[in-house]
Amino acid sequence: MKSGSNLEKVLDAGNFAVTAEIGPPKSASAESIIKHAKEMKGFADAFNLTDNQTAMARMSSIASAVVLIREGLEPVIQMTCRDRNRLAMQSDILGASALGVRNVLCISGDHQTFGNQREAKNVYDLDSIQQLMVFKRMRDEGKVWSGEALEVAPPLFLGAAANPFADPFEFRVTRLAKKVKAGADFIQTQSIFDMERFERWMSMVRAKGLHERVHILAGVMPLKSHKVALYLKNKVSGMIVPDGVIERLKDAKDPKEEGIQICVEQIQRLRGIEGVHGVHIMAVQWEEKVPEIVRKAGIDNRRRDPNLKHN
Amino acid sequence: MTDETSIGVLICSWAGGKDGAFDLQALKDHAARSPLVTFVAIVDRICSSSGQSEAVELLKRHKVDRFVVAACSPGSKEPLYRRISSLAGLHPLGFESANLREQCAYVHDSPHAAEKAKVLIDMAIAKADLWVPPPYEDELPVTRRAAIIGDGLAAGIAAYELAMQGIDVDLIMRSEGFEWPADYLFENRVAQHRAEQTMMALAIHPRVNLVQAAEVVGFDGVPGSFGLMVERYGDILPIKCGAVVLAPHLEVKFKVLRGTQVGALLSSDLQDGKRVVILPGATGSGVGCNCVSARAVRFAQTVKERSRDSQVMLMGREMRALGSCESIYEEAQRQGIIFTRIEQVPVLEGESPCTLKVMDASLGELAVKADTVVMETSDAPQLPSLSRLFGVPMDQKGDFLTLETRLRSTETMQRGVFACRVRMGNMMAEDLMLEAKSAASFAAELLTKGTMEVGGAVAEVEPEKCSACLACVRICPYGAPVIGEAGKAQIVMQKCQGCGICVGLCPSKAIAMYGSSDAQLRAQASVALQGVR
Amino acid sequence: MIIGEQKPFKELCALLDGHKEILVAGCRSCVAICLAGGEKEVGVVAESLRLYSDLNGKEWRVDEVTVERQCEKEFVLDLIERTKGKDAVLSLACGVGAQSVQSLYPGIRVLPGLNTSNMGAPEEQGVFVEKCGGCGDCVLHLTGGICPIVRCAKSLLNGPCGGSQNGKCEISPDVPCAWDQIYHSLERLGRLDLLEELIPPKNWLPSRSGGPRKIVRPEAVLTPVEKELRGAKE
Amino acid sequence: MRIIGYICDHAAYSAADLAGQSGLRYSSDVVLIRLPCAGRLDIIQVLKAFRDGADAVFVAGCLEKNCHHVYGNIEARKRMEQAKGILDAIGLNGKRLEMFNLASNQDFKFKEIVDMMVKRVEELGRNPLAVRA
Repeated sequence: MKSGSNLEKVLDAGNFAVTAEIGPPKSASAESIIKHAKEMKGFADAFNLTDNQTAMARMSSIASAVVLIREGLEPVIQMTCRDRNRLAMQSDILGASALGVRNVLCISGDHQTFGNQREAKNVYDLDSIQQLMVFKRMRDEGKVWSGEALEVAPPLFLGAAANPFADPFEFRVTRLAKKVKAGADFIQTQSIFDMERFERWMSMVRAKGLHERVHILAGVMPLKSHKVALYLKNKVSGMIVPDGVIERLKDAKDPKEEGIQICVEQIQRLRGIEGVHGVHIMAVQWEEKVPEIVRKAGIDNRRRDPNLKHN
Repeated sequence: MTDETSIGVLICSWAGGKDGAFDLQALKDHAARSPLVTFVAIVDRICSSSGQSEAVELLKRHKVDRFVVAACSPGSKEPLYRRISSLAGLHPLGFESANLREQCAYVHDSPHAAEKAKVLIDMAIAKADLWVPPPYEDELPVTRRAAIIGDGLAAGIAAYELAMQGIDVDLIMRSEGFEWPADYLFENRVAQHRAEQTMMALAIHPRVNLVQAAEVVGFDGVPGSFGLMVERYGDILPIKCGAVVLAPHLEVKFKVLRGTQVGALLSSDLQDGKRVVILPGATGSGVGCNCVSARAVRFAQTVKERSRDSQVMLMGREMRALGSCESIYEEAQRQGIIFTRIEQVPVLEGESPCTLKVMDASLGELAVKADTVVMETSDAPQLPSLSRLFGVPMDQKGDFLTLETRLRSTETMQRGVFACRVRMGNMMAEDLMLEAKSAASFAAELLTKGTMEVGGAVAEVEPEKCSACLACVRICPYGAPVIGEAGKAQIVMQKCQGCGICVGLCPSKAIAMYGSSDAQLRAQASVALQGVR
Repeated sequence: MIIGEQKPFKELCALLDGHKEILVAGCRSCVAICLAGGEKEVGVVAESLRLYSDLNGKEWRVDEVTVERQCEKEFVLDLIERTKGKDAVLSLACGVGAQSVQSLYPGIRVLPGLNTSNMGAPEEQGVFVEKCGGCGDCVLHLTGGICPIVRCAKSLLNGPCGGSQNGKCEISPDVPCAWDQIYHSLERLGRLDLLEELIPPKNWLPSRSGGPRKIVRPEAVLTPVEKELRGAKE
Repeated sequence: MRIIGYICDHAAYSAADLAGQSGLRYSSDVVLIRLPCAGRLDIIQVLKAFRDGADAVFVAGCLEKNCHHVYGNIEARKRMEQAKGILDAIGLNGKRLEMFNLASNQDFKFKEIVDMMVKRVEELGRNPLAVRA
């Protein structure tokens, strides 16, 4: 056991894990986090707290994580390479660890020009792979990157992102392998809509045996309308939304209902793919729907059967 | 006044037009008041022979080193003024003009015209004052030899034309032997006969040197004395010449897209493949929808003649049959060949038999069934490499881009390099021959004189100011600027055509221009605006 | 070479407000080539300023000059005569040039007429693209000859982020993804294996993290004895 | 009023000549300066003309894709567009500067251009520098 986190336990036990995303508020009040925590408690094994998502200043992911811990939920803090240099990253990890945070997702972060403060200077002292290397050394060797010893090493369960929908496609599995080599224990993927491409990617992952070295949680996102789908397709780089999905939402009587239904079907299909050890639900500004999705997808049973490997 | 300049002003008696829009005497007095001017004279019709003599006489007598001609538009008169200048012992370009007729007398009412005339004459004086003698050589020797590059009719005709004008020609061909390429289509049988005779005569013409199985691999030198490197059986052969004519061969083929092979179409009765559609080719390799050529009509006729019960259809956006081609077209219609005017590139569906989805100009969308689909294709394989080597750009059709705008259709941006365009007109042999003759006559114009004019209104780099930024090299349409051995730009005078684009562009203001220097343009504007502020 | 661009004309006017005797100083080096501060641009700016001054009663007296390289003391010292009586020099050189003018003429305000942007190359006539970040620790041998430090918007060293799509960067469809280019370059070179290696955190010390960088070539520096024998005045 | 017309030595000059030969009348306030090609002109010349008090400046070259010097007219147009921007920034209306393309037989169009520039100065008023004198 590397960190002893709930997520790690669930995954190591071979259960199908569920993580869900919570966007910290643009607010000095933790009210909305507490509200989401109460709604979603028991419907996921751990909850991601985004780090200045889409490059907009929000409540810090570590502070939000602490709020969540107080509510009895397990957090996964996300940490971008955009906003911190290696010193800040390491000190924040030590602090977060002291406050009880065990799961960290290492990511590059959206470029600052997407946000509401385009003029900001980015950092990118490290990239997300180097970030993993640094955290792994802290945990396994009890040292900061330069080699100086830590009194107490942080017990961490290290996560990384993977985007099977970005280019060059052939390189995407190589990049996953690098992340695994750098120290990733689990992977949360970009939202999957193009199931066919994801399956192609998974087969390449399996061919390299990576599915046995890292827990892959497949990302899903419920869509509220075909307009959202079109936006993701056309405006968000590294997203592929098939026309079939857009059509379904467009033709639906109740597009929101349809969006949930599509998401549920996706989860069910993903569950059948070898090497997928769980799902990561990104219900952006729609967190209240997570329990419904989990229930409908039939993965709400938090009691685990130890004989099933990632069912 | 610039040191040691002395300006004479010659006012033509007709400068104000026949009716005299202004008082020439007053104008003369005005000009004479300029401290820059040595003398002013009114010359009776300066372009007449007596006027010319008088002008020469005056210039000599007053020992001026430059002069201003205030007369009608200099447009066509400049050669005359050059002569006057030379005869007076001055630099042939040592004059400036004031266009008092077209830009003043003819366009303004008289009191205004008189005032304007003064301004124009002052402007010319100011410009003349700043005139700097340009490098100028009007008798630069030219290598009296032409190189013609290409196989086939155009190259042959160009070579023959030049040889007949007494010019030695190197005809540089890719092919091994010298054979009459059979695939030319003539409108006119007499022309065909003559062309055949020409090509035969060419092979034994004493002035024509055939360089066969050869590839041009290098090109350098300056207009009037080029050097070619020709590779032949692994050896490099240098060839010197004063002019180059590019005349690559255009290969025209009929390519089968569906069904029976071309050979079978033309040789025997069609068994299957009775419904034949002939399409025009597009630029590049795909199917096009442009002009149906006379050649395609001929091809259709041959198919029809071989197999009377076949259905032959020609498709294209335009049915263009120029000159006597009109008769071919009519003949083909009589034979029952169908012409379909299409608006868009047809879509082929299925194999033989296939369906062509076409947009008929009058009937709208049509589905035409065909057993055989043939496309006319043309390719000039040598053209792109010649384009690169000689710096003659290609147009969108893949043809040479020439200076057509100057009514000199086979002149190129490279002075001394002439090009026969291969995709002209109806692609009939006569069109090609016209191109070849045109190129040959331009080359002959340069070579028979034996000398060429160089310099004058050219651009020149001041090396100490040059940043070697390459802006001039990249912008010049004529390839005149190069980075010289000293690492600074220099302008090859023989190539410079005096447009001044580089002068206006140079970020270091390192390029000066004779005849239109910054100072001269500035002075003209200043005079024109005198007293306005 | 160094790429820069002129500040907007209105900004130049605002910079010069309150000054009277102005020298617009250009440079024949990089900024001439990137069409920002060569003699022609100096002429355009100077003439524009004169026109602006005349129209707005500013009474500026605008002189113009262009030197070989504004970053070199010897060339800047040639301006001694031209700077006499001036109260502002509008430098159309890069930031290096403007600073060297200021250091040699401490009594005159040197105003930057350009925004110095980057180290790059002309891609075609009139198009200049950043190519090198001057990070002081070159990795081009690992990246197929394409610099990820400046050509990747996130300076990533271990491959493209999830925003790379169709060869374009997530920040704009006009920006090529450097890592996509690197991938294809290494593919052509048959060295995709290089992408499998983990590149550890970069040493930024030779970059800006070490304060102003200084490179000393001992064999080129004059020794104290040489200086004494040359009678060099420093 | 004073308007400077920089005209290329090819189509534009011929069109101006033809206008003369056709007896088309235009304002004597317009003064033409001959250029080897419109592409010869640079912005500095234009700015200096305005500083000397020109009320308007126009440039005329050959028709696009029909330039005697291949693309000198296009180069000129780009530069004049830049110059218009500078004039606007200076506070002298960029409309005082125009670039035209002419064919050598367009004598009437030449007159139209000249008349249009005269009318434009009438609308915009004179160059403030000229009025002050």
